[in-house]
Amino acid sequence: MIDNIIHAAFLMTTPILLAALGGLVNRVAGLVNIGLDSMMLAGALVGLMVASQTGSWPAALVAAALVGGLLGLLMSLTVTRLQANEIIVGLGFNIAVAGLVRFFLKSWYGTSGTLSLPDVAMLPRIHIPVVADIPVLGAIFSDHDPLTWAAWLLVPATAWFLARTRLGLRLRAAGAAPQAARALGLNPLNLRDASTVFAGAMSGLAGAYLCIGVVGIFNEGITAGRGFLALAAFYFGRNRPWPTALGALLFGLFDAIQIRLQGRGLPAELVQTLPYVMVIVILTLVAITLKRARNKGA
Amino acid sequence: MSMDEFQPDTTIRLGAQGVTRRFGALVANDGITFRAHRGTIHAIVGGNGAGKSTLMRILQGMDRPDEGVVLVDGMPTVFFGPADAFQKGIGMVHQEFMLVPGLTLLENLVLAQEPLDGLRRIDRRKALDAARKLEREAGVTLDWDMPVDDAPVHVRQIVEILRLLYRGADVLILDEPTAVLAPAQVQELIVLLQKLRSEGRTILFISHKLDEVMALADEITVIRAGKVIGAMKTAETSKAALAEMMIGEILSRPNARPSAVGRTVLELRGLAAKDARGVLRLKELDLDIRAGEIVGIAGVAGNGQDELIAAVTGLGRIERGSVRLDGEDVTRLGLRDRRERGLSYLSPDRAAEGLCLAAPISENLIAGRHRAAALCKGGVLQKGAIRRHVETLLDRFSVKRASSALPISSLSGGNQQRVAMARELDGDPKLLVACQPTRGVDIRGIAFIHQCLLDYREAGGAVLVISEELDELIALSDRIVVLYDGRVTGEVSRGSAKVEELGRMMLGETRAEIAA
Amino acid sequence: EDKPVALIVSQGGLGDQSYNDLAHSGFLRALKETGLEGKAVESKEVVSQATEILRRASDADFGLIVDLEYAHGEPMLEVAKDYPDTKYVILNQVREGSNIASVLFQEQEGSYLAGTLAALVTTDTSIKGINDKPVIGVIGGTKSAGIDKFIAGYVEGAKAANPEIVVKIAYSNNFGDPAVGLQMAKAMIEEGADVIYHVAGGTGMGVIQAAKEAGVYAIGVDTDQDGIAPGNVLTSMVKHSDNAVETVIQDYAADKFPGGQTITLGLKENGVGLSEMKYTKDRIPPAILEKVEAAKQDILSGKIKVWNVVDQGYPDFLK
Amino acid sequence: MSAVASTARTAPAIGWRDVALAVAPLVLALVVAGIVLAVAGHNPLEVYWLLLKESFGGVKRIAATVAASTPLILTGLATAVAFRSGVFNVGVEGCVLVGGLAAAYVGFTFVGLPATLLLPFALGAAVIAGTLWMLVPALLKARLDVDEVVTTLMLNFIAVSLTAWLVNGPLLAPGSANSATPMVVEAARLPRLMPPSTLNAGFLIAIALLVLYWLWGRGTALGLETRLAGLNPRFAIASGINVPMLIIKMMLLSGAIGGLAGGIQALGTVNRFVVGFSPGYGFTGIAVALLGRGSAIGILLAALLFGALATSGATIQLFSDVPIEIVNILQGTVMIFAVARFGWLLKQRQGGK
Ligand SMILES: Nc1ncnc2c1ncn2[C@@H]1O[C@H](COP(=O)(O)OP(=O)(O)OP(=O)(O)O)[C@@H](O)[C@H]1O
Ligand SMILES: Nc1ncnc2c1ncn2[C@@H]1O[C@H](COP(=O)(O)OP(=O)(O)OP(=O)(O)O)[C@@H](O)[C@H]1O
Ligand SMILES: [Mg+2]
Ligand SMILES: [Mg+2]
Repeated sequence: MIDNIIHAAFLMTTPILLAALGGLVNRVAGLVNIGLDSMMLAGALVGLMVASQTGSWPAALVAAALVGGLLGLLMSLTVTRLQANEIIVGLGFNIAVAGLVRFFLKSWYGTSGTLSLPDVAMLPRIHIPVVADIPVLGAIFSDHDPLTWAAWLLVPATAWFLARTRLGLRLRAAGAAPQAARALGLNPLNLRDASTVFAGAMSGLAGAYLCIGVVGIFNEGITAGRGFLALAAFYFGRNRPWPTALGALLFGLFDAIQIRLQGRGLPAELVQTLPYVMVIVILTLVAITLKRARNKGA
Repeated sequence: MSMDEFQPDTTIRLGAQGVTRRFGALVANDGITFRAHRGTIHAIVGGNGAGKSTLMRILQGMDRPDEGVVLVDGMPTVFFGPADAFQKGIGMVHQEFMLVPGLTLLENLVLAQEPLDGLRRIDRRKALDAARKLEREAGVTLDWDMPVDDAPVHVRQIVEILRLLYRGADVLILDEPTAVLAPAQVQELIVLLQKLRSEGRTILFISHKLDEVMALADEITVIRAGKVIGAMKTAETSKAALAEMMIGEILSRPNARPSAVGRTVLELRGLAAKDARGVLRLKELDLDIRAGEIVGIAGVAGNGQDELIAAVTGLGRIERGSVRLDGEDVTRLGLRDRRERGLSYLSPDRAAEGLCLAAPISENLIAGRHRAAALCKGGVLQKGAIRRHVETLLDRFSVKRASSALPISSLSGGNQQRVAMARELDGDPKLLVACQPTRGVDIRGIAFIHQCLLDYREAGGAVLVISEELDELIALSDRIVVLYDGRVTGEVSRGSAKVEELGRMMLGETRAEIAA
Repeated sequence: EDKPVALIVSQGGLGDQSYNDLAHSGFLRALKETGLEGKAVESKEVVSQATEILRRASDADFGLIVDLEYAHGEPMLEVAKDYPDTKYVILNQVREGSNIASVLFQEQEGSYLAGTLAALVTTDTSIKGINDKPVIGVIGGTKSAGIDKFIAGYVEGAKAANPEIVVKIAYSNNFGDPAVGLQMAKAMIEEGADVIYHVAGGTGMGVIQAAKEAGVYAIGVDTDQDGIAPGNVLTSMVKHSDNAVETVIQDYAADKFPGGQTITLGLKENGVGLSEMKYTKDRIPPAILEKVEAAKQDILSGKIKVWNVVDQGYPDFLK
Repeated sequence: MSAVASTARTAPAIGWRDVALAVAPLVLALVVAGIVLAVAGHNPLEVYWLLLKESFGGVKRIAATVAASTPLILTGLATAVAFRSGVFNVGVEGCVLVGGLAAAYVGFTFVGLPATLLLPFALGAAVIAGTLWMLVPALLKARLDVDEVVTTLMLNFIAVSLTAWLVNGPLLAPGSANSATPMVVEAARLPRLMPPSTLNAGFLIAIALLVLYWLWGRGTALGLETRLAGLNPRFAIASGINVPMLIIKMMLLSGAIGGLAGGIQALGTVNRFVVGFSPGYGFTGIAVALLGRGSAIGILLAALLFGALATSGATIQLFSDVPIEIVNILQGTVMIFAVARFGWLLKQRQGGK
């Protein structure tokens, strides 16, 4: 039971985590990305198509990342170059891309809503012999797909990237003080664009994960607002990778739990709110402890 | 003049040829021509809004002229952005700080030219070595891992300068670098700049403080209202002459007529307070201010001034002690309630706290007092009354403006400060806490603001002045209280105060020790 | 009649892999057969724009308006009065009016059979992938009487076949999220369920996927979904709303519009029922199939009256 | 957050050049969507003409458009009020839901009361519900500085499930196949302005609020304080404005208006609460507020724009083969480009600032 919950939790976390890390970098560089959902959706569709066409999941992931990144670039340019408000542009992308995807499905495959293709190459599961049999550890480490591993490895990687690398430093500068960055001869706008492309690529992967990591089919509703959960996650983490990952994991974990709590007396609808309630509760507790600490400090 | 008649003069490291820059109707730079020779310190002086910063931004490639060209090594040059200017060895320390918050000093130092190691990571060791080397050259020592946000202003100042050296700039443009520094720190900076000059670097130096200019500069260019009024060698001119050129008139020194001191308005007892990071900065401070007197606080930044301000205004929490305002205990009250009881507060940080730059001049002027019966009935603002009130105030404080409906960011520094002052003196408060009242303000502005404070005192007001300008404190204060390490280490009354003596007290010596 | 026909698609729109798509396919078929003009209308605001859309269609003189949106019941009453010459069709509810035809489905009857089959199968370990635990599951797209109508029938049928049966019930809260469907099915499979019925449109695709991965059985809904994962979809509870739409349009074209009448589509009318189980029939012991057939006969003969949540509210076994 | 800053600013006086700059983006949006249309084999001009006819061609259509924009005016307003004080409230959607349910509940429960009592009572219930829904995030933001974006976003999801549960259990209309409350009684329905159109008195309420907002923004002490707090909280505090209290007030007000939007929708248009009650009015409201640059007139125009797209988007399907997704693409592109600025096209360099 507990093992299953843990394993499921990680499964549900991966897409949110991927998108959240992208959005985090994006925000650090000074752009709040509400359009993650649209990039996820595009990534999901393209991922599935390529996975079925080529029969190779790496190719699918690359394609998904590319299309996501492309959307990211378009979005970024409208924000940085046309000085459009990032929030509306994000909302607009969510609507427009959803429309485009439906349009594409109809005109290309003549189907609407759902697309299931033959011999889709699904993500393999990495089975770790000995560990797999250890109770909790097994569930945590064994039988996950490469993308889940990648997502979690990307957490420290992102932290390291932002803290230690040249680009990371410059992204932070572009976000925190564009004028200063400019005065030093950097180009904040280009940096911002780069970060949005990254966010797009990550969201694209997140989408692909839903399609070829979880189920072998595409549905126009497959992102189910996970882009917004990702947004919540990096706001929750206040732009720090580990807390952000924790936020994403909260969603995944409590989603896994709520699924199993259903049909145990409590009304399904109320059980479904568990992840969202928990996020608020935890944020509040954190804030209270912080305040306590501060009041002691000064 | 056209290009073909133009023969490059390579002794000119950096200069401008007929540079004009317009902002809408306003001509900030109007055909400016000047030359800074290699290995010299060249001062640019002029009133607020004369166009100094605009010109400098152009010289550093941050901005492009509408007409005219920049001269580099005598050659007409067009910059494509600051990176370009850095390429040609030109760097600038801007008037408003240009450090990135959230980054450490070290990160700020190497930003945009980070040393990389094999793994293409930023090589912390190389960076630190470079930093240490620069430290030695500059004769300072810094905690490089400190986040910028925690660093005191003079440290930030130095980091900005070192950053230019790190980038290999041999032309340093410094826009009002001393505006935010305490006397001791100004001295350090002057020494540093002279050292850099001796190494053959060229320095463009902007300041409203003519003493510094006279002490430091080899040549001086005076700008007024965007035009060059004159250029001369320092030796050939004098403070008075400069002042007259800058503002086109001779100022009468503000004079403090003796005034009757009345009841105690502010009474601080056993005050102790911590700073944001929980360090005890203010230790057992007692202080009284009576009606009709100006008390100045002298001290090197970081000796408890900020905490004192926070404690008196109620913006910060205190550990121990009590605050009485006009006899009433207000220790437990916040700024809001204290303002209602006659407190008035002129913030040291004009841009971030003292004014709301995006809001219209008029709203900045009435903010906080907008609920006063005269201006607001039943929650509804009385437009007519407000307009009249605003215009009268603006005229009384002779604020130069296109319209009081424009955002206050459209005013020059000096004019902005006048607005802030006007608001705080409006509705005759009992106590005015004036912090750095003339920071970044030109001599005309300074004279005006000082006069305002003295008039207010004569009218029976009580003033607490916190300033890093000793001259200012001496000119204004009936008593100067020296703050050192969170305690009062000395007090000097009007007339008997001398700059060097104060300077030593600020470093912890008591009067007795100095006398001995 | 030769005036054009309008089909108003309900919330969730086309592509829901169930209700809307099915009706739409019937709509298109009918247009081809009758040669009538016709348009389908989708809108995110279909609920709030109910009367506006209905009136616009009536004004633009469409002769027949087939409305799939449940919330359009009352608005249709209001509009239909003002346009006596226009014909209206509403589904899943009965609305009075000489120019309104109501179509009711007895999904509970088909679901009852699905439940019976599932309950009988789940303990028969002779069938590949089946454990001896008397545990089955059902996943609804959303918690609503319309969905619980299916679920109640399923549970009732299961209990009738095996009083000991445990039926796991869960709701995905989303008709288009296969990922969640898969997770929910997995959770049930962990707890021993080896037959899982889905009433969740696109989300159900995930349920079928899970059954395929775990080598157990899913039960499809609305259309014959047996082919989606041959051998892992035990059967499908087919609901011929496409036929329903098709027939009313044909009747309308032939001037035989059943105005004021209520068309009921249950087992008897062959409006609902189980698929022919192309890929699984031969795995199931004949005894079981006979029992299911028997239950069907009892329903047809009226011996069994299956509980209808919409009319009768929630039964005790669902509370 | 930049979005807040950009809207917190009061709209400057509008000149002709601004108008040109404001129209350019819309044109671009139409061009982009036009390309998609052309690819899809539709004649863009015909489609646009049809859209125009279906949204503004004739009294009935205009009424429909205005009716559709009523909830958007209110949600836009609700969002703008919060933005003014520097709070990025994305939780209006939730308020719409709880408000709508509250109004519907009163509307079908207290059937005895006369319209003069029942209507205000029902609307009042909606307002209160919306206000209370914002209470938690407001307090968390003002007292503990908990990020409002997360809390309000989460509350949206919670509101969806909570209302779904209520209308499916306790408040379910007997004999109903999908989660819906009973219809509200006649007495509880907002009078229609031009029957048979669903355009109802709610629109007048929305306009009235819009006017109040306009006056409030420029003419009242609270409006001034809100704007200053939104532009520069430190300054506001130093000037003796009680910013935390202000934030609470504004978030509650935002919630109240959001709730009212739901109430008006429930009592004026849908006449009940039903799952799928709001097609995301709250989120469109964000776009409306930002697109309208937080100004009263701007909000009105933006709401009308989206209202028009919503109505005509649905009905053009009756007269063309343009599918809904094309309409969505159009909506999206309009949103995206409508906020684009083309100032940089007419070479206009900002100096140091
Ligand atoms: N950003 C701006 N936009 C529009 N007008 C401006 C802007 N900045 C300044 N002005 C106007 O240009 C005029 C010149 O300003 P300037 O700073 O030269 O005044 P000043 O004489 O220097 O005053 P002070 O010495 O007190 O600073 C002022 O009236 C000011 O209102
Ligand atoms: N980006 C801008 N837009 C509009 N006006 C500007 C801009 N930058 C500067 N100005 C105006 O141009 C004039 C010159 O400004 P500048 O900052 O160069 O003056 P300054 O000599 O540096 O004054 P100070 O001594 O206060 O720094 C001022 O009136 C200023 O307000
Ligand atoms: Mg200036
Ligand atoms: Mg300047």
